[in-house]
Amino acid sequence: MNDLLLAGVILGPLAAALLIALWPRLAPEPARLLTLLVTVATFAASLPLLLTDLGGGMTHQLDVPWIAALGIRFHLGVDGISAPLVVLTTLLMPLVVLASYGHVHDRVRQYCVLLLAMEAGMIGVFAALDLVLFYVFFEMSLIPLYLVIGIYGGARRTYAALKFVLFTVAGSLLLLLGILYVMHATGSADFAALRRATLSVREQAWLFAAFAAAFCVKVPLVPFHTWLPDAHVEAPTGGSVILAGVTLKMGTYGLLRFCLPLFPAASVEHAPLLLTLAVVGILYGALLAWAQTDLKKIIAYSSVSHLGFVVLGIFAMQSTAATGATLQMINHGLSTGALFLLIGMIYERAHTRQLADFGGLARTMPRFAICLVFATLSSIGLPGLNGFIGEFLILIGTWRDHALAASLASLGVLLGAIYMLGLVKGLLFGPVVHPKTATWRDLNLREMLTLAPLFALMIALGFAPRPLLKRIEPAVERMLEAPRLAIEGK
Amino acid sequence: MNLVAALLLALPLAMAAVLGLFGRRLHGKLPGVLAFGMAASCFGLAVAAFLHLRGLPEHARFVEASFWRWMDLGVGDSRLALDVGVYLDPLSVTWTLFITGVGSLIFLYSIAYMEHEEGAWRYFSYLCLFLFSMLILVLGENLVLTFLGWEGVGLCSYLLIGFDYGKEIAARAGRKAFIVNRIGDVGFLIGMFWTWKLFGTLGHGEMKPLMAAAATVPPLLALGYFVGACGKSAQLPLFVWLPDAMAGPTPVSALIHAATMVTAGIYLVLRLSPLFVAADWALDVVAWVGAATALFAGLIALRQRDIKRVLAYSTVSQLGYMFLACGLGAFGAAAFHVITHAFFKALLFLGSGAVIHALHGEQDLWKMGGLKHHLPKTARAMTVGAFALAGIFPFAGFFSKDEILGVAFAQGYAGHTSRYVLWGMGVLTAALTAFYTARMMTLCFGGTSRVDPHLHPHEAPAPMAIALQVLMVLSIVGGVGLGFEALHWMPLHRWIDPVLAAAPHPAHLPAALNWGLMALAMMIAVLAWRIGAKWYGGDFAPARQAELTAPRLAKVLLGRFYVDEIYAALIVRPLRFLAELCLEFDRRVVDGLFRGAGQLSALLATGVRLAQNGVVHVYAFWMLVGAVILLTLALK
Amino acid sequence: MVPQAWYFLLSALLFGLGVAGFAARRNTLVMFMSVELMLNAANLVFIAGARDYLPARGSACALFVIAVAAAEVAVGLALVLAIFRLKKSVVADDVRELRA
Amino acid sequence: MDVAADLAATAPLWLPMVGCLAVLLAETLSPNRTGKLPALLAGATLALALVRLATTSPTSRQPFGVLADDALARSLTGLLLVIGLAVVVMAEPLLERLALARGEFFALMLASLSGMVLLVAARDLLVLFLAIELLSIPLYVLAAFRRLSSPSLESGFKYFLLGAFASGFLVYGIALLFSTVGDTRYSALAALSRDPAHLGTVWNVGCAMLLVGLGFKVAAAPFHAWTPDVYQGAPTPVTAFMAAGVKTAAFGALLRLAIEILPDTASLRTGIAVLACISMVVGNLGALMQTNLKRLLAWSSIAHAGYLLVGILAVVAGAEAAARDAVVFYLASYSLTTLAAFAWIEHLGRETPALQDLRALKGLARQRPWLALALTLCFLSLAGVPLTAGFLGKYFVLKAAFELGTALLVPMIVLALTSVIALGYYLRVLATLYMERPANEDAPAPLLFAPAGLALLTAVASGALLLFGMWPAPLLRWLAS
Amino acid sequence: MLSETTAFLIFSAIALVGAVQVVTRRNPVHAALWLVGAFLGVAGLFLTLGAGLLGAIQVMVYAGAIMVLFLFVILLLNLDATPYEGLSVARGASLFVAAATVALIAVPFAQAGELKAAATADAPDLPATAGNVANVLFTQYALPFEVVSLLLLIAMVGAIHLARRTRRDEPV
Repeated sequence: MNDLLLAGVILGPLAAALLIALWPRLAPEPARLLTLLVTVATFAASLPLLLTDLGGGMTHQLDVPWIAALGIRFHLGVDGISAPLVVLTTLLMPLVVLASYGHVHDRVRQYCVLLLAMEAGMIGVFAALDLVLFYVFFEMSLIPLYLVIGIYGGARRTYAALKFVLFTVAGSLLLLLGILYVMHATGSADFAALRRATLSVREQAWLFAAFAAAFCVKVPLVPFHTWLPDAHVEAPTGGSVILAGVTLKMGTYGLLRFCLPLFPAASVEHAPLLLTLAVVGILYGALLAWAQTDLKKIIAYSSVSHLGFVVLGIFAMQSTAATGATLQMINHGLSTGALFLLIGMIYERAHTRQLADFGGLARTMPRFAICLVFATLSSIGLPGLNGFIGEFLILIGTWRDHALAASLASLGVLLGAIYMLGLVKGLLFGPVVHPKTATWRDLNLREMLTLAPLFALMIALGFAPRPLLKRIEPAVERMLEAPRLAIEGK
Repeated sequence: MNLVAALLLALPLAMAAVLGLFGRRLHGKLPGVLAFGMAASCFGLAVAAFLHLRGLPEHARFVEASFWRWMDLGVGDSRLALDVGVYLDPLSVTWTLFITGVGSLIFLYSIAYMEHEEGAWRYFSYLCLFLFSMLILVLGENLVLTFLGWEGVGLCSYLLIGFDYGKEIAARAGRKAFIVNRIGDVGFLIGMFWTWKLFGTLGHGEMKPLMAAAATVPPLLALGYFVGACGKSAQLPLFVWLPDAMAGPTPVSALIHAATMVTAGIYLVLRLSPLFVAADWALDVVAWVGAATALFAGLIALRQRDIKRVLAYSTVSQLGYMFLACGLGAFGAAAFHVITHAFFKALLFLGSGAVIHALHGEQDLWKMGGLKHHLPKTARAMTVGAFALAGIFPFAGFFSKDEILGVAFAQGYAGHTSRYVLWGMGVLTAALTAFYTARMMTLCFGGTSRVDPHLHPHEAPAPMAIALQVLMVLSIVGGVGLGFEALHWMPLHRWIDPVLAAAPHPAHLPAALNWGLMALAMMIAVLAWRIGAKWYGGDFAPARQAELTAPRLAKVLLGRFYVDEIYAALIVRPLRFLAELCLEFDRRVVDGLFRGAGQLSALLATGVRLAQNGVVHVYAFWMLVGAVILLTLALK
Repeated sequence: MVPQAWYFLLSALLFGLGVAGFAARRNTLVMFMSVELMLNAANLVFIAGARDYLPARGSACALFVIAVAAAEVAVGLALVLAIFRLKKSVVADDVRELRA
Repeated sequence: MDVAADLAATAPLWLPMVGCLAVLLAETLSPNRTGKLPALLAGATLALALVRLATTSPTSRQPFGVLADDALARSLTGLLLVIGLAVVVMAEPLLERLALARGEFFALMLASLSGMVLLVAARDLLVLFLAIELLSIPLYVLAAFRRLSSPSLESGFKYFLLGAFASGFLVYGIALLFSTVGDTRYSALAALSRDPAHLGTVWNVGCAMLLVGLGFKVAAAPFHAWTPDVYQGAPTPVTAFMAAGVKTAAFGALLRLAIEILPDTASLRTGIAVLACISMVVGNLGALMQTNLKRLLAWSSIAHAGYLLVGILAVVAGAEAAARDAVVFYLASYSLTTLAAFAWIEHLGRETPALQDLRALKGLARQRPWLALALTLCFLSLAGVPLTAGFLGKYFVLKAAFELGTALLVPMIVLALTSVIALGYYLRVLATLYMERPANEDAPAPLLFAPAGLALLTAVASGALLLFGMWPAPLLRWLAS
Repeated sequence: MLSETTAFLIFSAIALVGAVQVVTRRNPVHAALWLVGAFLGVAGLFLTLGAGLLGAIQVMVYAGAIMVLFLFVILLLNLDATPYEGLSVARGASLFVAAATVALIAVPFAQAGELKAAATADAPDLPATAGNVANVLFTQYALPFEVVSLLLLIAMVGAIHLARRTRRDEPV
């Protein structure tokens, strides 16, 4: 039974992008408003996706041939893992558009087109059930983001954008080779068919390497992370939000969705390596974040650290941990998204991002202060907010079989508090530093509205994550079936 | 009962939200009054809960109320099912009672204390949030909820310490508190992970029989929790944040950093007491750390000039006593001391707050003196608190402290010789306590006035005074009312002991010896007090001279054993250095590698460009090279 | 009969001389001549190679090569003339405006 | 030999020849006053040939005993005719503008085109050689067509000099192969090559020299060095003709050789693999720091030759059917892309290096968004970004190469890694267009050369890149027929 | 009549000496004349191999027409002996590589001896007389023959375009 909802959610923004691009003499502001409406509508339309199959199966499937001669099918579908990520994407988009009112004043239409195209690509990545289609979306989301960073970014934007793309593509071309080999070896690129296929251990090892290379760069896992700080620092607010909120998740999503079920033996074999890298990433990222002075860099490196948790949870091969990891993908999108929005807001006022330039904002911008503290707390995993649930589930699940890794990772929780509170203290407390501090007005209604949905979700997921977990878990469980068999086989 | 429990949690949270969102529009005392009303109602609810529990038979004296399912993952032995709910039993209700009780008084006190502060609404909002967190810590149905409260109180502590935005020191102290606590939290977390692996549950109610049945548990598991407790309850080596936390408003110090939050560590140990008992040598560690902390902090308190810092170190020291009790297996005695300490330490802090209030923020003991003439009521109240702290009969502290020392001696008497050392440390600490308390009281209220002559100290306003009076009464009757071991009058123990683990080494002293020890302790306390009072009572100049030209040990005390400096040198700076090192490494090596790849291709590209020099012969040369390659291959 | 290999070796030498001339000489005209040598070497192979099969076919092929050589020379010399008009040189390496 | 039937089957071959003669005739009758007539004649014959091609279907007959009339030949012929039409559209306005001899130009172009068409159908080594010469000799002249402009002349000169050198190798190789069986027909050679036991070193050497000659034509490294200079100097429509047409024709010939006679020997496999890898590496590295657009495309053309050689390698190694389709599709997508790109460059109007410099295009997207978009599509397609025809080409080739398992893994990995380098410079072009500010902010948008036909060509070609990238079915069907 | 071997030795010596001189003479006129010698040597070899027609064509077209064209151009351009070109590293390398190429081509011949393949000695022995060559040309190579005509024509057109005198008003 073909369900057109997903196709609609992907093609809707694309159609809107075309419309905005082709509409002659469309003024910038109406274009932006249109984009906002379209993204909100897309969000609304994507909500039913959340009602996933409680057995962990794929729903809302659409399976039609696309390029028959090349064996490419247009096969979409979501389960408990991908549906929340799709909705996260559709949720962040309107917020990014809202935020753009503050910092995108030039070439607005083009920005809107790029955002919408990107949205389609990102949703496609999470919804694709055909490997080639996945690859197509994976790359398709890349170029608009490249342009967003490169056109609307900071001083070194060209360099940063290029670095971002080259890193990603270096990985993803290996992925393409891997996909093609899989197609050669199994005769199919369809996810469902591939899960039934068996590849030899040797094949799995190579394919795992190829797939994991692409995803680990995207995550990014240490040592492939150095593109991230540059990209974040130079990206405009919207770009940073999307980058951190959605793009990075493509990596962890890929690991969970493809590496584990398709190459279970190799995944099990290489799990120690990935766990090690994850732990190193958690600690190393945190230490680096601590040593930074640029607000965005702090958050960027914190992403390295946080995504390390996600990878840890995935490769613990334990359902609680992997469920937590999936939830943590959402959480990271919410909290880091909020943090980047906030930093963008302060940057719009101060035109600096150096921590040393700030101080005492709590008195002059109380609303901003509250929001920042809130987002920070979510980010450092304060219980009662979303971040904690994810981290806790990851760690408690990982502990079962990998106590040392989990213990070391727990130190990341501590380091997280150190650098994030350093950021909060530097911005909000202490004496006023910047001479113009008094002229910066507090957050306005639009900005509060931009942040509000994120904060609402942070609380909701902190206190009542179960409706979501209930849907994630069975899907994750399915991804873990094969590796579990591989472990038993060993 | 579910409703009561729900209200207990919902009221403070709702009030926090209301004040946080709309508090800005409420003026004057209104936020404070609202908050106090809420706190008082909570106390009422707590009493109701207490009465309900008391009506139940002893073996079924608990209530589990679940509000909603928080998470439910996995199956079989890896199932992780957690509810958002409360677990009421004598232990949690006891804590609830004194938290809400003492809390209400401090809320009341704050109404006046914060009246003229800017942003009082924010203060009360945080305070309500704190109350909520503390209650969830105590009442939470499972360890994860306890942890939620645990972090929540840490957060509120952080926010309240840094309440004064502009004060750099306050901001730094808040951050320090949070981070040091987080070190402990890591221990707590690891404890939870391990517990779940071992027992498959984290619910208090479900764990109880499992813990009781467990023959042994890994000592490190228990120590994980103990590290958490050390962080929250400021034990060696994680106590450093508490003295700095005094940068916050004084009522906050009273509530959070004396009466309630810092006892969360004790609560955790008590809650998990069967685990500790089963964990082999873990309890010994607890005892020794407790005793050492008590002595250590007592020593530091001798030479502090800031009145709140004296009290802070005294708190650390008293918490050490409580852990000593836990370590000895005298869990009930620990709980007893927690309660009495809550009364008298809150009293002392609030009193000192009144003094500081009267002196417009002056906290330096050297700039006080002779205040009993200006603040007679405060002086009276504080004297009661000081006696209780010093362990002078019949004030509250005497009973609880004596019980702890008695247990230590009894265990030594029963053959565990090392316990005599613990007892000795305890007694020595008691002497030190009496001495520095006397010093503090004398420097503050006795002798001649060294107060800035422009200041005209006056008695605190009514709400503050009422709170002081009530606490004064509690500090007198709170001890004897709850238990006097020598007379076998132990209502608190009867109430709370059934939910705690039995001591691993039960020991009893002959009555005569018990009375003798009691008298000895009393004598030591009184003697130390006398010396202290005499030393600092007369002319201030020689005492001051003595403190300034201190011998080496005293200098070390003044420098607080240089713990902060040691931390800085051993941990903070190396870590910071490591971070910088990582940064350089990341920039040069990791990124350098990738940049190097880029530069390499640029270099190669330059090579290709150089080869493309426009000369036909060079082009032909390359063609020939290609031909040679192909031909060589063809000949193979 | 002279072994076929002798002819082939000779043609290889001629070809090699052509290659060497092309590679070493700068005068464009001499370079052309070297190419002609290479073509001649090929023709020798055509004729010698066809000896045992269908000699007429080899000749036909060689004929085509000669025709093509003529066409090439026509265009090539025209190019040399044009270049000479512009640069006043027939040294191939002097023509290096386009590079890198 | 049924000459009439053969002529009927080879209409797409001789129609351009006839067109060539007609143009020359017209020029002779009315020198320098023919106006648009040559272009119209050229267009008409090409269109006619295309129609003829579309209305007939492949047969198994072998016209004149030396040609093929199969699907491969016909699909490539069609592609070449389209390329020819595009070049006519591109060239006419330029010639008019520069007042160059249009008659000669189109005559030469049609002759060269007929050489290309002949090349893809050739089933005889001698015909192969003649076809290569027929396509090359007019092309030398075309490259130097602006005989008074020094770059153009230099371009033709270098192309000729090195081309003659390469054809020496080619002929020698052909002669060697001829000497093994005494015949030049593929059928005769194939009989031998199917039996590797009889393949002596002479055969191997012959194949190697053939590869040298064809490697030069397809611009594979290390026979590539002429490419950047010649591409840059030649008039842009000619460059487009070279990049699209010669590459298609020469690869068509190579493809047929690989299918019919090249044996699957280790030396040949290694040889092609080495050429492929060197081409990919050198081509992409050469482009990395290039700022002249035409040179950039030249280097990229070298790299693409490397990619295509991977496809040829797959054919040689046995994945014949899939790899053949892959190479043909790749050629189609690459030709389309380069046509679009050179048509775009033609918009820059003047054939001066300064205007072709990337730096002159800073911030063009701001002033000319549509034009910038067209170039963006070209470069994305060249880079092989999904949803463009370029991606599908690369995908197709890799997929075919994987038919042989991991046998060709090394060239494939080189392909992947060099594609990363490639993306580096392709995106630099985008960065220049979109991310940098114009040198003079207030200056009005550059007045670009945009005759209707050229603009239409640019738009259609770059639009087709996107269309075929998403919906390649029609193209695939057409190429397969 | 010379024996075939003697003829081979004589003609090949002429061809080789001519070729060496072409490559080494500094004066292009000399080189061209030596090239005529080399062509004549090769023509002799053609004769030796029984391809008389081709030998004749070689003399007429190559040694005759093509060389005249060369000389014509050389004289037109009034070229003198080019200055000594020196032996640069690059040229040395080129020569080395060229030598390697020769060696690589020559080795198999030296090894192989007779090159006859097993297959397709199908056709009857057709000596390369004019009639037989014409027969091949108009049957198997009919199409190439026609193509060559076009090739020559278009080469002429191209050569004329490139070499014709510049009109004053001709655009660049």
